[in-house]
Amino acid sequence: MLDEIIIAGFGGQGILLMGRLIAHAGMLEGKHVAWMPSYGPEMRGGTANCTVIISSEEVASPVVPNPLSLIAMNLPSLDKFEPLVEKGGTIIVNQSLISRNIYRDDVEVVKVPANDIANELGNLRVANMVALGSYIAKSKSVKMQTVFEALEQTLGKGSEKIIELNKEALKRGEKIIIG
Amino acid sequence: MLDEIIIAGFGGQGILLMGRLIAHAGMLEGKHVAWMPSYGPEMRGGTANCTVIISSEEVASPVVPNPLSLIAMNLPSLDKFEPLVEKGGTIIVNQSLISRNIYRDDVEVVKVPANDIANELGNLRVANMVALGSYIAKSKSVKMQTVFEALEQTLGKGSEKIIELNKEALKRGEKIIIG
Amino acid sequence: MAKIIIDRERCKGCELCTLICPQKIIVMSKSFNKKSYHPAELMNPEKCTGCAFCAMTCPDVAIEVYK
Amino acid sequence: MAKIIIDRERCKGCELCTLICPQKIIVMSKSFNKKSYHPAELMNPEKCTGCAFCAMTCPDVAIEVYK
Amino acid sequence: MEERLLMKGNEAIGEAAIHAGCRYYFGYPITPQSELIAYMAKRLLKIKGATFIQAESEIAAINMVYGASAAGGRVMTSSSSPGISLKQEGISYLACAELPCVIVNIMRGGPGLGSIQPAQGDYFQATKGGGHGDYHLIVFAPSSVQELVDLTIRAFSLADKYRNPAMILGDGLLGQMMEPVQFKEFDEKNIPSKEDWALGSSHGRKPRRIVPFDLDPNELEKIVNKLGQKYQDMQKEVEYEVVNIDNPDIVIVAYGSIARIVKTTIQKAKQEGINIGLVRPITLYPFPYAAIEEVANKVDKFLVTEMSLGQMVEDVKLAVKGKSQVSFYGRTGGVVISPIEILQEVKKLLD
Amino acid sequence: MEERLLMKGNEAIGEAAIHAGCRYYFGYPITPQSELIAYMAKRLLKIKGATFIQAESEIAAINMVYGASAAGGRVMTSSSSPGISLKQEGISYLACAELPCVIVNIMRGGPGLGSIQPAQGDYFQATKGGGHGDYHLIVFAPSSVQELVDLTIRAFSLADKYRNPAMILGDGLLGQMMEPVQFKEFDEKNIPSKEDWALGSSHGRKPRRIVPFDLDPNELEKIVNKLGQKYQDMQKEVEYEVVNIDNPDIVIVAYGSIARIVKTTIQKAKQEGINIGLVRPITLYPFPYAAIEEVANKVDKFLVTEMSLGQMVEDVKLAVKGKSQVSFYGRTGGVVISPIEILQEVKKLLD
Amino acid sequence: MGVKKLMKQVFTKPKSLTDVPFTYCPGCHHGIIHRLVAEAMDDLNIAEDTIGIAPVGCAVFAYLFFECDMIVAAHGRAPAIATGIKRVKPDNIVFTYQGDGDLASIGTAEIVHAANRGEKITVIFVNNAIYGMTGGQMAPTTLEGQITQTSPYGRDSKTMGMPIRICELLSTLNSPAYIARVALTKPAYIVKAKKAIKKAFQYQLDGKGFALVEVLSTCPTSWGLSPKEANEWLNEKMIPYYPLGEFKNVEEVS
Amino acid sequence: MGVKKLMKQVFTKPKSLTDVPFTYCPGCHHGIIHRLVAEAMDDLNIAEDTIGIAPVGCAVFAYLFFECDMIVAAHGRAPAIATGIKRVKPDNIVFTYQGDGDLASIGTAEIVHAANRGEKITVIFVNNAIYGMTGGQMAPTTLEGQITQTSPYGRDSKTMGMPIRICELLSTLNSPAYIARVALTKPAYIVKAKKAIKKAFQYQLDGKGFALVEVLSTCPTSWGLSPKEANEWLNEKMIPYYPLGEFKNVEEVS
Ligand SMILES: Cc1ncc(C[n+]2csc(CCOP(=O)(O)OP(=O)(O)O)c2C)c(N)n1
Ligand SMILES: Cc1ncc(C[n+]2csc(CCOP(=O)(O)OP(=O)(O)O)c2C)c(N)n1
Ligand code: SF4
Ligand code: SF4
Ligand code: SF4
Ligand code: SF4
Ligand code: SF4
Ligand code: SF4
Ligand SMILES: [Mg+2]
Ligand SMILES: [Mg+2]
Repeated sequence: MLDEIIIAGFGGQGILLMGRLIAHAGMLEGKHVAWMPSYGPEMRGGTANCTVIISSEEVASPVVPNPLSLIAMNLPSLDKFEPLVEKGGTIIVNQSLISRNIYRDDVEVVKVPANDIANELGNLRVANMVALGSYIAKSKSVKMQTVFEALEQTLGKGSEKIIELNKEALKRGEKIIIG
Repeated sequence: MLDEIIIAGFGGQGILLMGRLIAHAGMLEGKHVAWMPSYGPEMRGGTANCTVIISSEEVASPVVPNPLSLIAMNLPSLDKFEPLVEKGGTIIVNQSLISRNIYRDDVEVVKVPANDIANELGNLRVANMVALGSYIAKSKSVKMQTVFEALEQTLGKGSEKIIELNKEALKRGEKIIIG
Repeated sequence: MAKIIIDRERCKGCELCTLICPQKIIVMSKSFNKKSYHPAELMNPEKCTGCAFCAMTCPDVAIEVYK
Repeated sequence: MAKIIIDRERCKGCELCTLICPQKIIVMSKSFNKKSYHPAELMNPEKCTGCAFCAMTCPDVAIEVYK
Repeated sequence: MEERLLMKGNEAIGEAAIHAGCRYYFGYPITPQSELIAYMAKRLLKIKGATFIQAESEIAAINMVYGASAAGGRVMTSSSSPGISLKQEGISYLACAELPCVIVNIMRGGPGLGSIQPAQGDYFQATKGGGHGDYHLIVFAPSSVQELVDLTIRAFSLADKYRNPAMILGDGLLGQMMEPVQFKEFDEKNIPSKEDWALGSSHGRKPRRIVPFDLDPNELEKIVNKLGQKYQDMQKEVEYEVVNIDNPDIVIVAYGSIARIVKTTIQKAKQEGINIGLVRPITLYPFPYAAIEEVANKVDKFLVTEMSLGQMVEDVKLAVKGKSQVSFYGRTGGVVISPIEILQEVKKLLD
Repeated sequence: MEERLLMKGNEAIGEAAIHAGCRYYFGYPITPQSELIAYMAKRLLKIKGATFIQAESEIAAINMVYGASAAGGRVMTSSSSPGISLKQEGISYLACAELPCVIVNIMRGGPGLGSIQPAQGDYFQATKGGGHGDYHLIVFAPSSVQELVDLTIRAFSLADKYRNPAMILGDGLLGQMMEPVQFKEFDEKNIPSKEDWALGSSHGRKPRRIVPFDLDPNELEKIVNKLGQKYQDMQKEVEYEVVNIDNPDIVIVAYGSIARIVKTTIQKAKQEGINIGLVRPITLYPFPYAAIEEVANKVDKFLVTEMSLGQMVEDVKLAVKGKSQVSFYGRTGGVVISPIEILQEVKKLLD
Repeated sequence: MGVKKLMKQVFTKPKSLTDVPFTYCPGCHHGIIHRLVAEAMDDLNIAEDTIGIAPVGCAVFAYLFFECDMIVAAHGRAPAIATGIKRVKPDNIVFTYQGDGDLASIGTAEIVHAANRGEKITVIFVNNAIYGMTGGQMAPTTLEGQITQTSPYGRDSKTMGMPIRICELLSTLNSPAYIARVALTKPAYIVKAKKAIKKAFQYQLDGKGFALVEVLSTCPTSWGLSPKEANEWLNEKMIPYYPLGEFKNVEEVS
Repeated sequence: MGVKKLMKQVFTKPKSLTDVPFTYCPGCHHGIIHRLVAEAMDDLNIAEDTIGIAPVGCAVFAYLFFECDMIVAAHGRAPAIATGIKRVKPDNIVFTYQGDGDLASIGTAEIVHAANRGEKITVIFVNNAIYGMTGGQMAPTTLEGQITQTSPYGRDSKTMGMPIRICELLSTLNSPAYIARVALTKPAYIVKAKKAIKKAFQYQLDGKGFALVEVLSTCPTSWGLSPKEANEWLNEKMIPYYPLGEFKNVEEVS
């Protein structure tokens, strides 16, 4: 079992956290994981992205030129990474911000209206969790339950409300896949 | 023809100039020369010294561990360098400031009452030139006339009086040797 | 009569022009520009005095003023 | 009665003590010390007031004062 | 303590330092190591008696380290390439005065302002001495976040053992990435006492002097020779990893983040029937000359891969002594070499 | 102009620079090069349009050089070991921005504050790069006052030719000694125009930018590769002197002031029937690898002598490629090696 | 756009700015300051004779934005570089653009001594009370109690000192010809800032000597505030500690 | 010496000085300053808890002279080193001894920021208007028109600036607790100097904060004057430009 994911979007969209949660959950499940962010001033108004590797073996190179999965949270990110996805890979698209279709026909595409659902939940900030939920459900690289755990450990005591909201969002994303 | 000289004395005694004049004169006579000073804060109240090499061949090492000639202008300098002089070498001693005898019996010794003569000439500062005069006369490594020339070129126009005084002192030093 | 022109693509949606405009006639668009910002838009152009406060304040030199 | 003792070997012959002494009773020796300086010497010890100006001024801490 | 934690490389270094008893940190922000200085601020400002200072410059920081170390503190500073260049005078002083400390360099693209992406262009500076005079740092080249932890702890220990600055030579990739790490039990009692040489109160003993110079060349030579002897002694601390070294077609020598990328290359090559060995120096100073020479007795092709124009390649050649052919493949400017381009290079060489 | 003048090494460098059209000097005092800064003050403050500034620090000085060079000035700075360490960031920037200049290092004993006597402990720093990232200086190692003059003039010319900083690597012995020197006619017309790249007024042309970085690794890599190509091109500028190389019992490799001491050793050895050869690198970067390798094909014993714990010895080993045995003899701390101790070392090796 | 023809353009991008869009965050004052510098260059018609020096900091990209010769400095060293340039090209106009980390921390020695030498350069000093570029660490100008990456519990004046007032400090020197502090949070302030910046260039043109304008600036990103809140914070917190005004104005430097 | 027994010793070498004779030139004030520092240490009985930092400069040998723990700093960096020491050993007394090249030129950033952080250290700043150690080059404090190795035609304020007054400059900062300038050319001055130096240590003992005493000092060697002439020159030229007195004296640092 192995997944190599690139998650990309806009600076404020909580991209890095999405990646951290996958990696954290992977770790909790005893897998080998590595997480690598883009960094530097490009974040300002540009795209932020991160790479996550989950593997049953030790992670050698943490650099992923061609991901198996892509979560594209906005248009510039899709433009940048769509061509790089491995044949047969998966692209999760934030339909709320990306109206265009996917050019690639050799990948699986999942469209998630992440912002719209987040809006429904009353907080735009959890759009990332909606998309993440869909990814988890689709890829099964980690269990949703472990992601919840990772979420709790990351946000910690005193953030119960936010954690609940995030879980809700994750579940809404999951629902898109498993109905 | 070759001489390797160490000149040593007190900070304000004009030690470095003595060496420069020998080197300069050597150059004017078409010889190979090198001059090397001691440097650094040791000069303050300590001993100043310099090394001069005059040679018919290119000067290889400018460092002289064992000089053929030593001009010792004060006691600490004699103490320091006396043991280093080559067998058969020459030591010029400033008798005015050094009352002790020379321990070495394998070198030639010339005693010059440099300060006393300088005092007679009305300027203590030319004690160095007196000793230099004796050295030149003794070693014949350069001609006195060339030293005069070097002196003129070094001190330059406008210093006629000082040049004359220095020449006078050089001659007085010469006289000690050639009588 | 005065008028401002906002460069939709240069605008970064900082809202500073909307705050400074004495006429309160600049508002933020609901739509995104290419860089995913909500750009500012002139509402009620007829009220514009051409005071250029908005342009002076705009950190992205996205506003031109005509009078 | 007062007295100063000058450490002949520490003295560097700077003459500052001779200048500062209100009694003008310090002079420079004609002889050299081991470092080839002419050290300062107390002349007319009976005039010394023990004011210690010389010692305060001496950069080489070469003077002790007794009273 | 043996719990696995998901940590960013930069933060893992910081936690490892504190774990190892480091209570003094002086640094200046620079990408891609700024998380480390922020981490030290967050942690040390909450520990009583500990000190965190954002210095006015890298130069001030290294000199604060000099002072803190002289006073017996377990102390660290960190920066990235241009900032490390500014510390060179101070590093040379630390080495001369035999003051232990840990210096972290999270390398980025150079020269000049360069870029902020990962690179390995500071190998010469770290291993040969970017400062003036004869001295060496103990240089560690971790290649995972766990190694950042383990080698940071070891760096403090060797720095104290030899009274010499030690360097963690990482890069932006290691500093920025997250991996699970574990912290082994650390007994602060293992930190050697500095009471016999550090500055402090002199009640009942003679005053001490820490003097990184002697105007008498013969005296200074004694100091330098003592350093020289120390560098000889240090050779026994050499560490390296070998992979697949029994009968390879070619051996790659690589350190730090690139070494793990080479491991992917090795896996991919195996699928194509190519047998690649790896020697990964874990200490860059001392360098594993003997280990590489031994390999050179059996293998006649070496490839050195670095994120530079080629620096460690000189040490590999020195080790190999003309016995094997040594080739080089590098990328610069912050470009991270991919496993596939290394494989292509290997194929070229085996053709 | 062809008159012989008795000049101190430090002053000779200054006069040579001015002779070569250098009109801008920025420096900071340090022994044993302070006569050079004083000389530049005396001369440049009297030349209209010229600039002499005693900068607030070595760092300010090297950055003033950066600015002056960017504006098209022929510019120099100088210092000694600790001061050169402080310039490392600036040097790396100059190299990245491809700005020509001449940097003089009159080495003294190190590390740390060290001593002020002659030493050669900054070889690695000068030739491998004490600053961060991939770059090289063109490094000259004069061994007489006349060569200080000739190589200073050449340093300016090569710096301009390659748009790269060049270094004069001397030591306290060369800086302080006096020897007769001659100044050959110099035609200022030979100074290449910088109108095509230097900053200034942009009337009628597009604005220019001198930018020592690119946050895009692929772009920065292009810059670094261009530098790499330049270093390849520079190899042809290698200079060295060989003495008595036909059938020697042993070959000594030495540079700078020590090389002239070796010449005395050679004379003394001849008297004892020992035949010593000498290879003296005049450029340390580029290093005469090929020349030394050629000698290694004929001679099986090399001795490297340096006033250090052994630095150039690595380059000699790289050149020799295991074909000959390479030994080292060094003194440090400011101790100048004597001809006789070298001879003794040779005898030991020949036994 | 037909309207353009009929109406007079009363405000547009100055010619001394290139067309490259700024890389700054939304609401960041760096952009306003760039515009004012460019306007000053336009007004004095000096762009073609100007050489600008970009710092390391968010404004490292300034070399892309000004329509004049530009060079990027090592962090903090712009005043030394400006010195080198100005001495080689005394007839050109030379300015540095520096952040508060750059000028008031690592570059302290360089700014003090360039000012003291009276170098005929213009310094635009952007005080945003933080290190923007590197993600929000404490600057020497960070306010007491202000939370940053490296003062996570607020700047503690006991161990980190109080914010440094650069204008006041440099005004103790003899040589500077012009030193002023301005802000940009109100149109009236912007007008004054513009005047100060123009004067700082005019004094160089006139050979009067060293001129520095400190501009109080926002960093919404590192302050964790919206652009609007950032402006308010600047008004309420920064201006009281950093009084606006001219600190030195030597009509004739002897 | 029988007289010794009968009389009271009213002046002798302080205990906090070693027996090593000073390496300074005849008439150089470094020696007086050393003695005053040692006397302050004696008076406060702190030598055994004091750590001193010698600069690079003529006083590099200070480590030989003080009877307390000592360390030699890199040129200009003593305040940073003092910071490191004091933070590790807050109960020790830490002082730096720095020349004007050291403190006011290469070490500008370090002294400004140590002062601004309010480090609880004592700084003895020896202003002799020149670089003594390296043979007499211009210092930031060199007077206008003064001839040095690097201002061979006199310091030209047009291109080299006017001398920097460090006390005045540092007094613009909030944190320093004590800043004073003293001289040694008259017994009365020496008494005041002694008081100031003692206070600068006392304030550290009391935890009040950063204290600096600038001592106007002679360099007969590099000035090319006899010790007597040097004292006169200091009185006539330096004191008018560098006024003596206390510039900052914070009884209680908050
Ligand atoms: C020698 C060196 N040290 C540190 C850095 C990292 N660095 C880049 S910009 C910067 C500070 C930026 O702050 P400021 O000068 O206030 O500018 P701002 O981004 O706030 O406008 C730092 C520390 C560097 N590039 N070089
Ligand atoms: C980095 C560095 N730069 C320069 C020097 C050379 N240097 C030694 S002391 C000194 C200045 C001495 O002047 P000052 O600080 O005024 O002390 P003084 O000797 O006058 O008491 C200099 C420039 C050095 N040792 N290190
Ligand atoms: S010009 Fe004045 S009135 Fe018109 S939109 Fe701008 S701020 Fe408002
Ligand atoms: S001020 Fe400028 S960038 Fe900000 S919202 Fe208005 S037009 Fe857009
Ligand atoms: S104690 Fe006073 S009176 Fe006595 S010698 Fe000294 S200065 Fe003169
Ligand atoms: S002041 Fe001191 S050193 Fe100077 S002459 Fe008097 S006793 Fe000697
Ligand atoms: S980080 Fe701050 S200073 Fe930098 S561009 Fe963004 S808002 Fe402006
Ligand atoms: S050179 Fe000047 S400062 Fe140094 S010891 Fe001599 S007189 Fe004193
Ligand atoms: Mg800032
Ligand atoms: Mg001084």
